[in-house]
Amino acid sequence: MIKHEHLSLKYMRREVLPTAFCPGCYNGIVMNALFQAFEELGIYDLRKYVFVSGIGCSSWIPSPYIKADSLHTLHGRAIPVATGVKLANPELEVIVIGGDGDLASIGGNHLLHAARRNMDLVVIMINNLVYGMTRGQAAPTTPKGMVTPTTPYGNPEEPMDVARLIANTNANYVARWCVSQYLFLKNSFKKVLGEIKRGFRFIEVYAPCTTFVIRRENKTPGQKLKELMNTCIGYEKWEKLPAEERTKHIPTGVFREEDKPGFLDNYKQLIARLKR
Amino acid sequence: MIKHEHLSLKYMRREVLPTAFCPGCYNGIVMNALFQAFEELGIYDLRKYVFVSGIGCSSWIPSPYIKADSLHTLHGRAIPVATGVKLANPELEVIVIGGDGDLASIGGNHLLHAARRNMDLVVIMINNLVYGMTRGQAAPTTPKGMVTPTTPYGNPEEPMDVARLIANTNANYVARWCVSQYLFLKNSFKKVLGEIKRGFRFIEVYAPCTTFVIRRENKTPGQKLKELMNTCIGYEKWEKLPAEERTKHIPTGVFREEDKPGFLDNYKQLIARLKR
Amino acid sequence: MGKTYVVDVNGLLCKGCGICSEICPRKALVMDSVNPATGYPNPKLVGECIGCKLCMWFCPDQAIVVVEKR
Amino acid sequence: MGKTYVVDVNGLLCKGCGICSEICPRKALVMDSVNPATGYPNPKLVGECIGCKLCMWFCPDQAIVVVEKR
Amino acid sequence: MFKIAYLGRGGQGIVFAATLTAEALYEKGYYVAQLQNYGASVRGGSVLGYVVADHEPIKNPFIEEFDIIVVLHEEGLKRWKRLVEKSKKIILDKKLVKTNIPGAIKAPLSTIAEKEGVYQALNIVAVGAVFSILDIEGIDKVIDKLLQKRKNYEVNKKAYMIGKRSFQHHNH
Amino acid sequence: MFKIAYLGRGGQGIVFAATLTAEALYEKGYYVAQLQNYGASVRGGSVLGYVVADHEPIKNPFIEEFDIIVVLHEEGLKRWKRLVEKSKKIILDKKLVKTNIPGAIKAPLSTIAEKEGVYQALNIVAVGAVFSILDIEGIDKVIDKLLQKRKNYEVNKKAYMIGKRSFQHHNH
Amino acid sequence: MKRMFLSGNEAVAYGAIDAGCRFYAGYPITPSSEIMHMMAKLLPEAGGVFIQAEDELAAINMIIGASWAGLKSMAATSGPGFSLMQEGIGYAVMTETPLVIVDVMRAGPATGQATKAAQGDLMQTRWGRHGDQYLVVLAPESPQEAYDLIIEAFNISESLRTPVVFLMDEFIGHGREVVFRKEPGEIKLVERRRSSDHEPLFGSDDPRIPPPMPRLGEGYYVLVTGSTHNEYGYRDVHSFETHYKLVRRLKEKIWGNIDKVFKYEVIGDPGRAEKAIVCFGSTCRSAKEAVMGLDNVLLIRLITLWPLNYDLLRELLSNVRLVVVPELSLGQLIYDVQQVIDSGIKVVGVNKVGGGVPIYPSEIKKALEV
Amino acid sequence: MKRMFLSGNEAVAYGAIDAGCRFYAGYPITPSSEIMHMMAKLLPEAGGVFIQAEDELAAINMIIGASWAGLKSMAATSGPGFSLMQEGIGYAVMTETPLVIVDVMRAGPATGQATKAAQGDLMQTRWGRHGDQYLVVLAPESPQEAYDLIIEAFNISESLRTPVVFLMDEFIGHGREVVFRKEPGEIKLVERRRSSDHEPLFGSDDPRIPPPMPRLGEGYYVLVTGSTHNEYGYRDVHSFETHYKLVRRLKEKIWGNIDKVFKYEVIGDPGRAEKAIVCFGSTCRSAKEAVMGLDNVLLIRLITLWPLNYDLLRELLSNVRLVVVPELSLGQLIYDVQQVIDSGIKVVGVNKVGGGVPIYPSEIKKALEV
Ligand SMILES: Cc1ncc(C[n+]2csc(CCOP(=O)(O)OP(=O)(O)O)c2C)c(N)n1
Ligand SMILES: Cc1ncc(C[n+]2csc(CCOP(=O)(O)OP(=O)(O)O)c2C)c(N)n1
Ligand code: SF4
Ligand code: SF4
Ligand code: SF4
Ligand code: SF4
Ligand code: SF4
Ligand code: SF4
Ligand SMILES: [Mg+2]
Ligand SMILES: [Mg+2]
Repeated sequence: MIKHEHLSLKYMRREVLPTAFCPGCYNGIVMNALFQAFEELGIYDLRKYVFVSGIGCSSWIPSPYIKADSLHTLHGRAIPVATGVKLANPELEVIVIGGDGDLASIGGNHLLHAARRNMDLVVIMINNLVYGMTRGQAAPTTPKGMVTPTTPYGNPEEPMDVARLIANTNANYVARWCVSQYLFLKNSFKKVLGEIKRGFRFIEVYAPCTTFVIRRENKTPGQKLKELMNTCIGYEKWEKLPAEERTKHIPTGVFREEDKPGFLDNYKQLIARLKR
Repeated sequence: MIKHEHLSLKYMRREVLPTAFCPGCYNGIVMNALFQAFEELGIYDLRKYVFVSGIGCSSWIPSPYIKADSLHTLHGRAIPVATGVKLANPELEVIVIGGDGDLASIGGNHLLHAARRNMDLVVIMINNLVYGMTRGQAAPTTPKGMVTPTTPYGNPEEPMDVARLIANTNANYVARWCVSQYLFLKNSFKKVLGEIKRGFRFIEVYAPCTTFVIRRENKTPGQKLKELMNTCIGYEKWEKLPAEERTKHIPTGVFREEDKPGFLDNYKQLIARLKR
Repeated sequence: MGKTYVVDVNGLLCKGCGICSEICPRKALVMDSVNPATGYPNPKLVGECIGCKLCMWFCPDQAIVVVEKR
Repeated sequence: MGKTYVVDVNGLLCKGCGICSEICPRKALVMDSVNPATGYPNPKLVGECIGCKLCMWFCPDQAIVVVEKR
Repeated sequence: MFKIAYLGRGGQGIVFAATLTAEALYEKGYYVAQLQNYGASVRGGSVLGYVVADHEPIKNPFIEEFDIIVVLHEEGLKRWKRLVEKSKKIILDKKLVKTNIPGAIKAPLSTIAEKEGVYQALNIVAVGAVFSILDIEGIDKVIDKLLQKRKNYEVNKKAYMIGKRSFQHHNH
Repeated sequence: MFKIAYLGRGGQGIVFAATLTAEALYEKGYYVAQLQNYGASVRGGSVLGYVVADHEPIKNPFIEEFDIIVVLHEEGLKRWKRLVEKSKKIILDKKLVKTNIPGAIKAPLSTIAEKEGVYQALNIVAVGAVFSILDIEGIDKVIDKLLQKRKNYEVNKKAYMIGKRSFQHHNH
Repeated sequence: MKRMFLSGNEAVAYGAIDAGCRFYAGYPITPSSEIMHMMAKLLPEAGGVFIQAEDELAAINMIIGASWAGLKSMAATSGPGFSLMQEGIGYAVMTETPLVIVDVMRAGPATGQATKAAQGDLMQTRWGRHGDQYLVVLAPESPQEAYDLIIEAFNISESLRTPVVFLMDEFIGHGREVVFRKEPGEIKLVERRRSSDHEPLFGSDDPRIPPPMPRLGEGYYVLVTGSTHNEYGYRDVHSFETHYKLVRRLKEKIWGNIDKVFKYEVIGDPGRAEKAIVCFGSTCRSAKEAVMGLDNVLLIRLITLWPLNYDLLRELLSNVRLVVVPELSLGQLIYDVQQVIDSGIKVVGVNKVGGGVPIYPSEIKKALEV
Repeated sequence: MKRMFLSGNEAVAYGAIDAGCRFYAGYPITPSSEIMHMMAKLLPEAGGVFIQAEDELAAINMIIGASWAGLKSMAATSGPGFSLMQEGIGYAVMTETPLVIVDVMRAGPATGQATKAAQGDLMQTRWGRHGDQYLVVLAPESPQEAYDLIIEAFNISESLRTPVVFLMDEFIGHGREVVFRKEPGEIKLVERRRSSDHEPLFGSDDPRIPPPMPRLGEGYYVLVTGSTHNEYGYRDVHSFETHYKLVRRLKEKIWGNIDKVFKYEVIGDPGRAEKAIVCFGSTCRSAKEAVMGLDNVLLIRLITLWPLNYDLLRELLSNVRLVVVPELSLGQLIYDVQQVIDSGIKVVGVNKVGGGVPIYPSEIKKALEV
């Protein structure tokens, strides 16, 4: 007997639930935070929101689960498609949701250039530390030394700190939160959906893959979640840690926050000159 | 009557000279600095050096002008090809030379990931502010507002500070010099060829295109060169300038310098474990 | 203060991941036996719920709802 | 210090860009008339060269060499 | 020639059941072909895994009829009903498969597995069930060897034995 | 029908010579086709630009013989010798083209241009030369109008006039 | 009608604007860049949007997004960029996204000769992408036709909800000719069918009728995916039925409308001709000169290169004993000719590529003399 | 010989190692990833190098670099990644770089059904790139043949200095079977011809003999370019002669060696057969079962899909009145069959794709009954 309903469900296509995500996959938690942000902003219908995603587990969040227009595009190409949508109809709020592989590996160039252009998009990157959909291979975010199917002797590569790289571009807003920092995450969503409404807004969510990261550590998703509550700390605090302690913690927080004109503002300004 | 010869010529394929570059193109100056670095290091033959380039005017420097093995690859793909060469034969010193469009626009993702991996390559990016080869369209380095064939109403995009972006990754060495800073540039080349011999070493050369930037400003390449001698200043000095003055100057210098293990060292270490 | 809560579980959405029961600060939820409709176990409220909603936020399958009893 | 220099120009490499003559701190180089072999003018030493080698470094076509006279 | 299939849902380890069956037969010297049809990785959807084994090299692994098929979840049956119906011996998990098929055996594999605390290894129970029918000389030893190479040996071993026994009870 | 070609080296403005010719004829009401064959942009290599003009629409712009071809650089001739030789009237710059072609006119276009200080507009000198042969009613006015729209009007105008005159001197 | 003097590239840009194109994303590449330059200029004047992408992967995907947002969209490129766009084009086929992609061909393979005309991308326009997929390929022969046909390309893309590849060569792209530009009233424009509430967006009973397409933001909760999907857009990556139904329909949408999209020109009398020329693009202009005055030669100029009406071609060629196929490549269209003729008939390719040299009428004439 | 139980993907990895492959760059994609996983494991043991690339563009270009540095190199992918690799493959053709690219086909277009077998990339293997270019395409029918044939693929790539595309489908890639792995002594390995001092590296008098290829660093001052080049590697982006000579040679290098590279299997008697099946890949295994006991049916299994010996095919099929072409696609090989048969002969495609369902023998049998 279901008497009450989860607040998220009104934003979801119920007919396709439960989701195809693994039991305990953190993607669903990110959805909760996002939907709660919408609810707290008083936005109950997403018909003016367009969600764009690439290929990967996290890319399935909008397609088909979010009840809104959604474009489930090619692997790595969500940002250019989203750019096309936004430029063609600036009335729409365009939100990209994707994985670390999708947005930072194969799609890294688009991420970089959209951030440089301060393109008017919200981008949510779920960093689960691996390629989940293709069964847990190393991603550019995989910690050095980690064993995965493509790094059987340990990962030789240094991982990418995506949020801090993007913070070093022209983007308006850049933050990172662990999935365990639910309230911060939700508030970050509120910030980019309700306050800073232009330019490039990037939120990285640190959310290790239940099946291919957490299970390999012989942990349950619940245990890991509790662990993350200690692992994830504010970056100011993190920076004060001794080097060795740093590697054991994830620095989180808002790395950049501005409200300068986005690409569309700049473009319109040039065109306006033409009309005069 | 030619009695004496330019030091650069011994490193060049004479049979194809003069180069196909426009009169006054700064690409030739970068070559001089590079060759002088080799000469000062006592390296007179480049048979153990492999040069890899993409497509663009600057990509023609090694192909065919440098007398060494050279791979003139596809637009944007010099870094992956160079990576393949280096990994397959670590004895070779592999040097990438390319344009801002080639390395930072279409090739931006490879640049980013090679830097993250601290891949054992030297990358020389000639930033001429435009796409020279295709007749002067905007590049990601083109100043905001500049008029080019693809930005007839002025460029709406913020340019990318490539050196400083890469300095924010895992690269061993990152510097930027104006072509006018000949001695600094030459010394930077000496540093990455003679001293720091591993990891990712990136040198950006600021060298506006004579035909599609300088001539559009109604200047001669000689005038512009003299102007650059004032425009280009050390970044510490630049940072102290008032905001408005900053836009008129180019911050140059060494942004990052380390000698930590490169990708190959890390890879070999993991494999060594396997052999034990 | 003195509020009491009900915890509703939607057995058709729950995938038995156990996050809710592990995250509950009061250890008020335990995993029940397999739900034949889905093949997964569901959580069951066995202790006192303080309405912190952690289980609800962190349930990845929107399967659990915490409501104040009126 | 009493040193004198010769400036050799390779007319077949020179593209007449004028960089050398503009960069020369002594204004010792001027552009000559068109070289029929190439269609470009070449620089010619008309003043006193102090051997700074700026022209040589900055000649993009490796067309100019500065040598100490012995 | 043996033609054995396992059918269920993503996450149930259907492919592993087929793998274990195939590898055991391979170890016994058979020519073996193992194929599977699954959805997006571990995430739900129907999964079919099957094995063809013979003393001769397998000419064509694409077969339309199985000797034995074990169905562990309704989800698989929904999709592969036609294929299931063509099979000679059909075993349906009593609890997890609703649909009935004439002539099929309903076996309480999952119920016993849960009761015995090896629910996670329901797939191995199914393998046990299959080999209780096939009864190949020395197969248990091979299976044991294969399971030893993997994680959770104890649970899997128990599950296999349960499969071998529990099914025999219900084998009509 | 007119078939006019300019041939030279990258950087000489060959394509612009053809463009100016074509646009002038277009303005005079002709159907015009203008094609070019050039290397990598402004950077050396041979460049061929040609124009076909007629009172009828141009059926096929791919022609093998020109009425007039002006060759401004050896580099172009090296590559297009066969094509040049087929042309009816061949004008070679006396100084910049070494190779001789039987029947060709050697004209000191570049020498005069340099002397007159319009060496940079040698291409326009060539256009002048062509129109001194073609002699189309009112073409000078059209050319003037077109040149006014561009940079360096003074130099270009002078170059055009030099071409018109200088060539007449040497027109045998 | 306005008389203009335009290169084929410029004509394409004007034609696109006149066809209602309001979004362009591109990356410079010789010999197509002038299309981009022109669009950069014209679009803002026409109220449209132009963006220079970071590469061709971005360009093709940007126009896909813009098309879903409701604008007619285009990208132009040349061989290397076209190769990079293949995955995106396949996505557009799968999602039934109307777009026009212009490929101005230069001599390949690889970087080849960037400023020299060629026709070597023909087969790639059809088969460059993975998986089974079908779209429409059009090829003009001149700047004037480039202008007229690009309008048609947009119309087809809108009416069939499909990407259309517009295939030109450098001769057309850079060749300048007199072009008559139409006035707004003189142009028949086709717009994609908008959605009604009840029709599914990814299925139709008659595969020849493409489903309607709403603009994003209209409240349809559109589900667009490049994965296999049912008629409502729901992903179904498991079932045979959904996949087969979808791909069959996508193929039939193109081939079933062959009567509408297959355009060609015939010169000569198929009944009397003993010889034939089959050609496309700028090469046909030399071919036309070659057949002038020859009444035993049939000239078939293909304007639509895909889908190809093989039956019609077979019929047209049924009486000839020699077919000449001039191509600025080593021979690709020749495969189509071989498809439709029987073994007795001689097929001769006139193949020439590189250096920016066209195939001259004399060369085609010579081949006809076999 | 070592008896193993391997999937086709694993067999490819073992075969590659045994063929001397010492460099792999790749990006994960279903259903090819296991090749990558296996190479990641095996290569370091064999003294080779493995790298996970940031995308498929990087992967293909990395193996090009490694090949020039002297290592036999490979990348594996599936449709979407294969589409992204096209430009790089064209570059490899142009620069005559030996490599092997494995494409494990899944159902397309676009993302399609990632875990389901298909054969829809056939035409793309031939024509996926811009410009005129030719390479070799091989397709095994089983894991055992995957193992044996990948060795052959490396040998061909080395002997012809060409990229070879190795085309499998998911059934072979994921299907596990008993595979006999050869011992080192049992394998005939071909190595690229090394340079002598006088031979040019990009030209040869006999186009069928590929020029020699030095390793980088050997002092040859190698000039490699994807632009048009003369036999010494100097770029020449202007002249017709250089371009035409180059592309003709590159084509002839492949087609002129058709006797060496064209592999096929015939079951039945071409003289007596009234009907024929033409097939490739895993589909042939059902076809073989279908023709068992039918002595009026000829089965032609194409192992080499490009270059295709059309003459041989024409001859083999010259007496039949019906040709059945089973394909896990809407029909691509069928174009080849149509190429070689005359209009009177009936060609029937058995086309089925999606859902991971194979074409069963019964379905082929039914088609033969027409
Ligand atoms: C061009 C291309 N290459 C590779 C793939 C295979 N692929 C699908 S999802 C994926 C990685 C997904 O990882 P990520 O983006 O991190 O998402 P996650 O599944 O981890 O949420 C890959 C490599 C593809 N679909 N397309
Ligand atoms: C895939 C692809 N896209 C586009 C081009 C066309 N193209 C050639 S060079 C170039 C830009 C060159 O700019 P840059 O790299 O900055 O070099 P520069 O000429 O300025 O030195 C472009 C866009 C190409 N060759 N390949
Ligand atoms: S594989 Fe990982 S990311 Fe993907 S659904 Fe499963 S737990 Fe989530
Ligand atoms: S276009 Fe610019 S970069 Fe290219 S050769 Fe000329 S001056 Fe140099
Ligand atoms: S967290 Fe949700 S899905 Fe997981 S066990 Fe609890 S109710 Fe079920
Ligand atoms: S609301 Fe808090 S206390 Fe109550 S069951 Fe959920 S987690 Fe436990
Ligand atoms: S060396 Fe110095 S002083 Fe002498 S000519 Fe050159 S620039 Fe002038
Ligand atoms: S700088 Fe060099 S090329 Fe330029 S004018 Fe002087 S000598 Fe000639
Ligand atoms: Mg991920
Ligand atoms: Mg540049």
